[in-house]
Amino acid sequence: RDQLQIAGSSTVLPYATIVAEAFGENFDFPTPVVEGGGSGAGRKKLCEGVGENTIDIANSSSRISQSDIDTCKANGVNEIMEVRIGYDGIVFASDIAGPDFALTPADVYGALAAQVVKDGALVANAAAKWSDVNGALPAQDILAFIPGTKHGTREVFDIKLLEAGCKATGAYDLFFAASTGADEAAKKADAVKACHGVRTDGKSVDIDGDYTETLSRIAANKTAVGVFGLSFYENNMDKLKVATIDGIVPSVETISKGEYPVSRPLYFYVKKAHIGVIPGLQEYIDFFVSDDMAGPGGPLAAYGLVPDPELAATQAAVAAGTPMGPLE
Amino acid sequence: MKDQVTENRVQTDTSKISAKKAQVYYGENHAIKDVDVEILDKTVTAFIGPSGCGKSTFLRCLNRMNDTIPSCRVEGKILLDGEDIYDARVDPVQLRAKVGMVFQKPNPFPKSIYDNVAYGPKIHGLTRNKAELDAVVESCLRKAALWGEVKDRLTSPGTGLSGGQQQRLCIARAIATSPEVLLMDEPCSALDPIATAQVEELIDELRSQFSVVIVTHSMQQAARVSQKTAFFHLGNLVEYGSTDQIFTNPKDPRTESYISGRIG
Amino acid sequence: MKDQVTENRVQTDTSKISAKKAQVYYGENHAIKDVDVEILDKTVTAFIGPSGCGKSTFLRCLNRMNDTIPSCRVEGKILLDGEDIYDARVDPVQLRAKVGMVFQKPNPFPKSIYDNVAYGPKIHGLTRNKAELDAVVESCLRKAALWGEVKDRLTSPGTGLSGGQQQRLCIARAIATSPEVLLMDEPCSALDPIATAQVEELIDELRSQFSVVIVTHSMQQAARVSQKTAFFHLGNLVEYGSTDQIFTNPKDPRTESYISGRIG
Amino acid sequence: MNLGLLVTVILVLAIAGWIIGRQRAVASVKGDIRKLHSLPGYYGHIVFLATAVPSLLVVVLWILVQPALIESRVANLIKPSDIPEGSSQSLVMADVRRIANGLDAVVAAGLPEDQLASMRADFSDVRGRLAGVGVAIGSNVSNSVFIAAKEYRSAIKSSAMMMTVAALAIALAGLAWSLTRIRPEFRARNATERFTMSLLIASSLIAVLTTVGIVASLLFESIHFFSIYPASKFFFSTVWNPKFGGGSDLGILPLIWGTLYVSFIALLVAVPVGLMSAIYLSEYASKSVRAVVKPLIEVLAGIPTIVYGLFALITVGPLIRDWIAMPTGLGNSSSSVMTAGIVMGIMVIPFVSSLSDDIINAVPQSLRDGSLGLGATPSETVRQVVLPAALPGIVGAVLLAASRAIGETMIVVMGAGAAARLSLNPFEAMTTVTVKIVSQLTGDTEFASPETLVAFALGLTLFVLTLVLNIVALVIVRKYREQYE
Amino acid sequence: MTVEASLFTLDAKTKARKTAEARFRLYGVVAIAVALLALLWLLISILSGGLPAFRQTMLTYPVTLEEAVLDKSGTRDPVALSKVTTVAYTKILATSLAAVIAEKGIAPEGMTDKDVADMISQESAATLRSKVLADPALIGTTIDFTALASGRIDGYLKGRVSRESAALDKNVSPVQLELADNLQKAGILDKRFNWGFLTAPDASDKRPEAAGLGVAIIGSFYMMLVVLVLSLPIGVAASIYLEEFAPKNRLTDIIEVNIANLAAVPSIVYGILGLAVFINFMHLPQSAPIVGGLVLTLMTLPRIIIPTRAALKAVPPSIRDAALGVGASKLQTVFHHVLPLAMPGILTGMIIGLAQALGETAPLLLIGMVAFVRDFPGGLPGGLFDPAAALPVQVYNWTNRGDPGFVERASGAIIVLLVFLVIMNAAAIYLRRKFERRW
Ligand SMILES: Nc1ncnc2c1ncn2[C@@H]1O[C@H](COP(=O)(O)OP(=O)(O)OP(=O)(O)O)[C@@H](O)[C@H]1O
Ligand SMILES: Nc1ncnc2c1ncn2[C@@H]1O[C@H](COP(=O)(O)OP(=O)(O)OP(=O)(O)O)[C@@H](O)[C@H]1O
Ligand SMILES: [Mg+2]
Ligand SMILES: [Mg+2]
Repeated sequence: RDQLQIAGSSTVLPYATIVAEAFGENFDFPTPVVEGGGSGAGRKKLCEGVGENTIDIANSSSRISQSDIDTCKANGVNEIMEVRIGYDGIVFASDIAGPDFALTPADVYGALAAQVVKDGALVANAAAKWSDVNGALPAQDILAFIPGTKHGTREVFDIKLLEAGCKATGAYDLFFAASTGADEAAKKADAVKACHGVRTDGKSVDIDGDYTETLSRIAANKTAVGVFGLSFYENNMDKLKVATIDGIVPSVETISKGEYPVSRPLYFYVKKAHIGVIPGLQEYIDFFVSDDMAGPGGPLAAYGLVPDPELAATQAAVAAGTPMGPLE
Repeated sequence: MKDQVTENRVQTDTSKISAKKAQVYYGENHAIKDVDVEILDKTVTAFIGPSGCGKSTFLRCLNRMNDTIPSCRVEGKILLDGEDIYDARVDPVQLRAKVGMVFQKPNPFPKSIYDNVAYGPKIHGLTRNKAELDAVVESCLRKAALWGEVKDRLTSPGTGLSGGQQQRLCIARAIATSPEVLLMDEPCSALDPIATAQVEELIDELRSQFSVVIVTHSMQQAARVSQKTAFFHLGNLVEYGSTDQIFTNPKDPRTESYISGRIG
Repeated sequence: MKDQVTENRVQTDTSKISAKKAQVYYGENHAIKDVDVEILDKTVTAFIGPSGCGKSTFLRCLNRMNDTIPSCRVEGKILLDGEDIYDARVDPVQLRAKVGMVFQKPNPFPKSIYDNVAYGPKIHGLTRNKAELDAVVESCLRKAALWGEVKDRLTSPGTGLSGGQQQRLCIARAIATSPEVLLMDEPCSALDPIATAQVEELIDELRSQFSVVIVTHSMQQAARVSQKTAFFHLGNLVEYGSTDQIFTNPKDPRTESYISGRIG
Repeated sequence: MNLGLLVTVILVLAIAGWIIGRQRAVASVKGDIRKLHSLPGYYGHIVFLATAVPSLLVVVLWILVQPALIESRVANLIKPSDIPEGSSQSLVMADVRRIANGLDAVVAAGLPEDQLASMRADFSDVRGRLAGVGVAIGSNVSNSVFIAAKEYRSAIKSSAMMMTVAALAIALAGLAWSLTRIRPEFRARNATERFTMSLLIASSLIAVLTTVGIVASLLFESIHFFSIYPASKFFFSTVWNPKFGGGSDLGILPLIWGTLYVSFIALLVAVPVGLMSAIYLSEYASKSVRAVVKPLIEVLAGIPTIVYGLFALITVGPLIRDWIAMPTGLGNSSSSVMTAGIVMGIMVIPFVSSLSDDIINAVPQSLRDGSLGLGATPSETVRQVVLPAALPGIVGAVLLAASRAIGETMIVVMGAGAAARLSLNPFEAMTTVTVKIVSQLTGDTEFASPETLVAFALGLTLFVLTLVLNIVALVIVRKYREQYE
Repeated sequence: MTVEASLFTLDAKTKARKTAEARFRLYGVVAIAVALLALLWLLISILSGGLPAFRQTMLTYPVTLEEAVLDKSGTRDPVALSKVTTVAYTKILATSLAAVIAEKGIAPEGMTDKDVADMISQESAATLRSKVLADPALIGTTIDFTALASGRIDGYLKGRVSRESAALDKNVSPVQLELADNLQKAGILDKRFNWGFLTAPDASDKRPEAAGLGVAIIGSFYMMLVVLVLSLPIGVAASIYLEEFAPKNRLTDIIEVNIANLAAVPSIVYGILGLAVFINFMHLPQSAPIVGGLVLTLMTLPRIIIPTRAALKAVPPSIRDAALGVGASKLQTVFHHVLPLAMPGILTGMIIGLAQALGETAPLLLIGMVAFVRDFPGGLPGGLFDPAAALPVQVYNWTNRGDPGFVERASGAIIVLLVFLVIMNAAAIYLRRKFERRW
């Protein structure tokens, strides 16, 4: 085969296609074939072995796990390069014609969690309107479209919003206290798990499809709030109104400065054994992390990728072909 | 039997069905030409004529079964009790309930023997309960001389019967709805002499109440059961008259030669 | 005609088909019981018997058409020219090419009249070219007394014919393959006397080369065309012998009563 | 000789064999084909098959086996020291193959063969040369790899040569042998038919093999799943709540319930509408109406499901919510089982309508005549005579529609939502097994986790479930089938 | 039943039955109406959403290919030329457009250089670059060049973008829209038929205006070719064997149920199977139409076998008897008589089976065909092994993309898919009509 084969996260997919397209245009190599299919499937394919009928790069919206590394090892994929390409911001947005939302993790937790604190005790969440959660919020029925449990975004949502809100409202402590776990760690795990519990009475709706589905759902339910990726929101600013979190408006700038809390790193993983065998692989990864592409002001940032402040280090590692070390 | 026929003749002068200049076309093929005929009530009328002369076609006109053949077109008037059956107001369903039919090729439904016979009474709601229906089925099968052969296998499919049995089943099915006119297209063609005799007896019995039209290739049969006979030839009704007259003293040379060539 | 028959009888003593203790079951139903029969070459054999007695069933055994009925099971031996036709090595296709069949219910292919007749010769490669095929089709249709009626519409579908025409078409189709044995299940049931006579003539003609088995309900027909007659009753072969003997001097009382009850 | 040419030559030989075989057969009986056992064409078929089939089989086998043989031979030329660290034999072989192909291009571009033979990787810039003809190599070429590539190239060439010779020889042998066998009494038809029969049997085996393949490919990972997740919880838990970091509840019951519920509603829409359309088209409509309407309805089956999904999400969902669910107080969600079911029902209408229409049309007219002749109305005829006679086909059509409904994802995702729930209320959101198979399999979760592997267990369970449903359907059809003559 | 009852007046019972009949007929009409209305609704929404995709906004203006930018050395050395990236060409396009604007004096107030540059699609730079690389003699001259306008400008001309929405959108400014108006008046900017939509490959998320279906059409064509060539003969052959020849016993019952069950297997499972068998075991390449075709074939087979068997079953046994009776072999009977009579049902199965195969994405997900592919696959038969996309995949991908420009493209792709379907089925529908008859 002549072209690179890339698979994995659908969050990274748009960035990968932008790079692949530019790569095909400006180099003598064929345009790489970029597949979606999800981070898990991508890493699975990466770890299937070395050889022409396996992929070269796996895109991932979360860090590779030890079990994947083990599978890789078992199949003879010993060296993998980890490349962090930047950050993905995650935003709340509602219909453009609706009221403004200024949320905090505590608000989100109060509106969407299964159990909330009321008068110092845990009760099933009964809030019907946003104003029930926080008087400053609009008196609008709660209806939120959050990513389904298969999405990497959901993990970020769970940790950065629910868990944070859980802690902020004191629910975490109550969960911790109520846990029957044997030791500290088990209790902690129980509490965290309880914090991630989302109400199931239809006010919070899991979306298994992509952001376009969330957008369509908001079009069908004008009062709803949805969770989007920053880049998706930036492409649909005329239809969506973004909510602030802790008073910060999400944007490439606020996220790269670390002001806006909800974001996650994006990666791709390169099968080192294929470098030097599959034509164009080294060139592609160099090109990807070059300032022209992934740097601030590059096309990826223009599309909504939050550039990595440590891009220079990544570039050096990529050029040197440094494989990733063991997971911390 | 013969004397019975003569005896009955007087009462049967009212016309039940009359055709006026009936024409039938299959596409371009002019199958029935200018047929005028009066079929009397309480009479058995026999249609005879060489194969392919249009007997079945004309028979099918009388209860509008021709409607199901797309290429078929009927012109002229056919009156039942003085009413044009091709009138737009006529519901062919009601017509066919009055004018029953036994087809030339036995076509039992792929249902049980019982259901085959019970079908008509059921759709017309002629019986009030299961027992009555059973009785109707039994009496019809008896009349059609089939009861003895099938009484132990009423639930087995009608299509698993022998050719002659199927034919009798179709006769039983047709009389089960007690139509006013019964059209029978060669009802005895696959029957042995004894069964034929039984069916002929049935026909004679039916005549006391209804009008029966029967197509047959057997002159003897026509002579035996019918009071009136119509001879068709190449789509024309050549001669129509009392059976006696047709067989003893035909007016048309074609009738003459057809009858005299009898082998049958 | 009669004398012709007597004249020919001497030459026809070799057995063509012989059945030995043939049994046929439809599921549980024992339709043919212990039938032993020798069907002679160059002879017309008639099967008679009341409707439902097993004539068609036995006929279908002779060329293994019963194979197509899933519930049907044949036991005993049936030999054609001394070879068991139910032997595993026998190719039923070849058998059926030798033993042709006309079914009780006419079943033309939904193809043109020409193709109906030409089908057999085509698949058996009996003709070398179109002209020969045309000739075969014409001669078969002529023999089946159908040519006059259909010569202008050879390309129209065979299913658009009248009942009797379809029956003759099936006869034409069967003789087109020139089988060695021809099985005819009530070939004249839907035919008028003249057509019947023509078909009978055909049967007589065929006899000079082939063996013909014919099922009929008409005693007269059996007497006219056959040299041998077999009488079936309730699945048993009651009596088998020369036609003359069966009709004039039946040995079995059942035969006697069936024949004497003749009406047909 | 390249492959295409070889196949063409064999086919030409076979066709020639057909003609000769036919002629010989005719000649053997001096033109009187009546003396032949079979039609002359069948003798031709036999020669054709004897010529083409064995030789093409050889070609296919050769192509399948050759790479493995050659590679193992060439692989011996590569010393372990030539394999860079972290790489593998197979990757080096990939390079060898690419170089070998590149060399073909170089030769085609004008390099004489002898010069190539003396070319060495350590003295000339092989990579550059190959790049010059448009073949990209990932890194510089070591000499032993280069030698292996040359060896590979010549092995391929000689093997191709041998294959050509062998295939042609077999073709010719088959041709000669079959021609000698032509005698008038040779049962050519039976022989051809035996061949055809074996093709027919082989075809039906494919369906069986597919099943084996499906079960096998699901079984392995399912076992893996059950080894890390308790089967009892999977089958009997009423909670479906996968989590990212483990600790998920993966009970299949709500999913099965959703599947059955959605499919049931879909059939509730599709069967009446489809069957009535079929009946109308075959029994009442004129030929011209039928000719237009039937293909039009079939377009419904060809519209991509994403369109239906959006239709459910944007149009039907809010409509049902605002006009039915909200007024009756049964729910206020725009995605509901009802929405998905209705839209899915529309999608599968053609499965029922077109297939049933064909089967209804095949019921002999004489049956209709029989019923109409008794004074039945057309509708009575249809319901009591035609439909029972057409039952097996109609049930087949309905099953096909149900199968389609069970296997659908997009409409369910957009119409019914993604929430697994056990509820009787059709105006609530639910989801199906298939949706979860797709979403768990393509999600961002780790592959080896129960959250992903559950997809295989779901697939296997669904397989067994539908198998049971199909057996029930078969039994019902057997019981009520009415076989016409 | 009285003899006197007139035919013209219906008795009560017949009247009731007649109303039942009318009702039944009405159900039929309603059913068809429901189906057709649903179809109409869907088609209207597809057409209204997708037809704009067939027109595209273009900018036609003279572009000066400055030697100083494109070939600093002046040697026209291909290697040096190919080092110049699209970034430089983007600049050339922008400066030339700015020059034209300045010359015509149509610059709106507050216009910046970036506004001008963003009018033009990135894709055009790539087009220009390959044009120059193919013909280096162009360097230094001024050529008339047709560039794609950027997605938002295209949206403005199609009514998707308005001044109000532009004010909210960071990707386009109201000034650009005014400029677009001016350019349109000056005859530089106009909408044309969008051949690129049918011939160009897919483009990345940033270039909705350049995305086309070329690769997908070829990929789908290849796959359908494989499906058609394999599934129809195999499906019909299997049906014939099972229905006409196989002994009727437990085993064939199992096979029958099993085939019915295969139709109910979710399509993604066929993807799992294809991945295991064709890619991991047989080592066929990823993302290749051959694998897609094989997977879809396996998926389509039961969907063809079931209707075919039903159609074969529906042929009256008397026809078989007739043929067997004249000495036809079973195979001859089947091929000469039964199969032609079953043809309508078989063709329907094919129409529906292929429709589904053509529109299926899920199984392709696992064999790498739901991918971004820019390079065209080669000609047959080698092209079967090259990476390609497929039409439903393209629809799926585009509907998942952020830029609203892709929504219109996705609908356009659906139109193409339907046209593809109709073309594919036209022959089957025609044949089916020929074979339809009653006996
Ligand atoms: N397919 C079948 N399945 C079950 N029983 C059958 C089947 N065909 C015929 N029979 C039964 O077998 C017996 C013999 O039938 P057969 O058709 O041989 O009679 P036949 O002598 O030809 O009568 P006919 O003169 O009426 O045609 C009958 O009782 C009939 O009901
Ligand atoms: N469906 C049809 N389509 C076209 N022509 C037909 C059709 N049915 C019958 N015919 C033709 O119309 C003529 C009359 O046919 P009909 O069936 O009325 O004859 P018949 O008198 O009943 O003959 P038989 O005694 O053979 O049944 C024949 O020439 C026949 O071929
Ligand atoms: Mg007739
Ligand atoms: Mg019989």
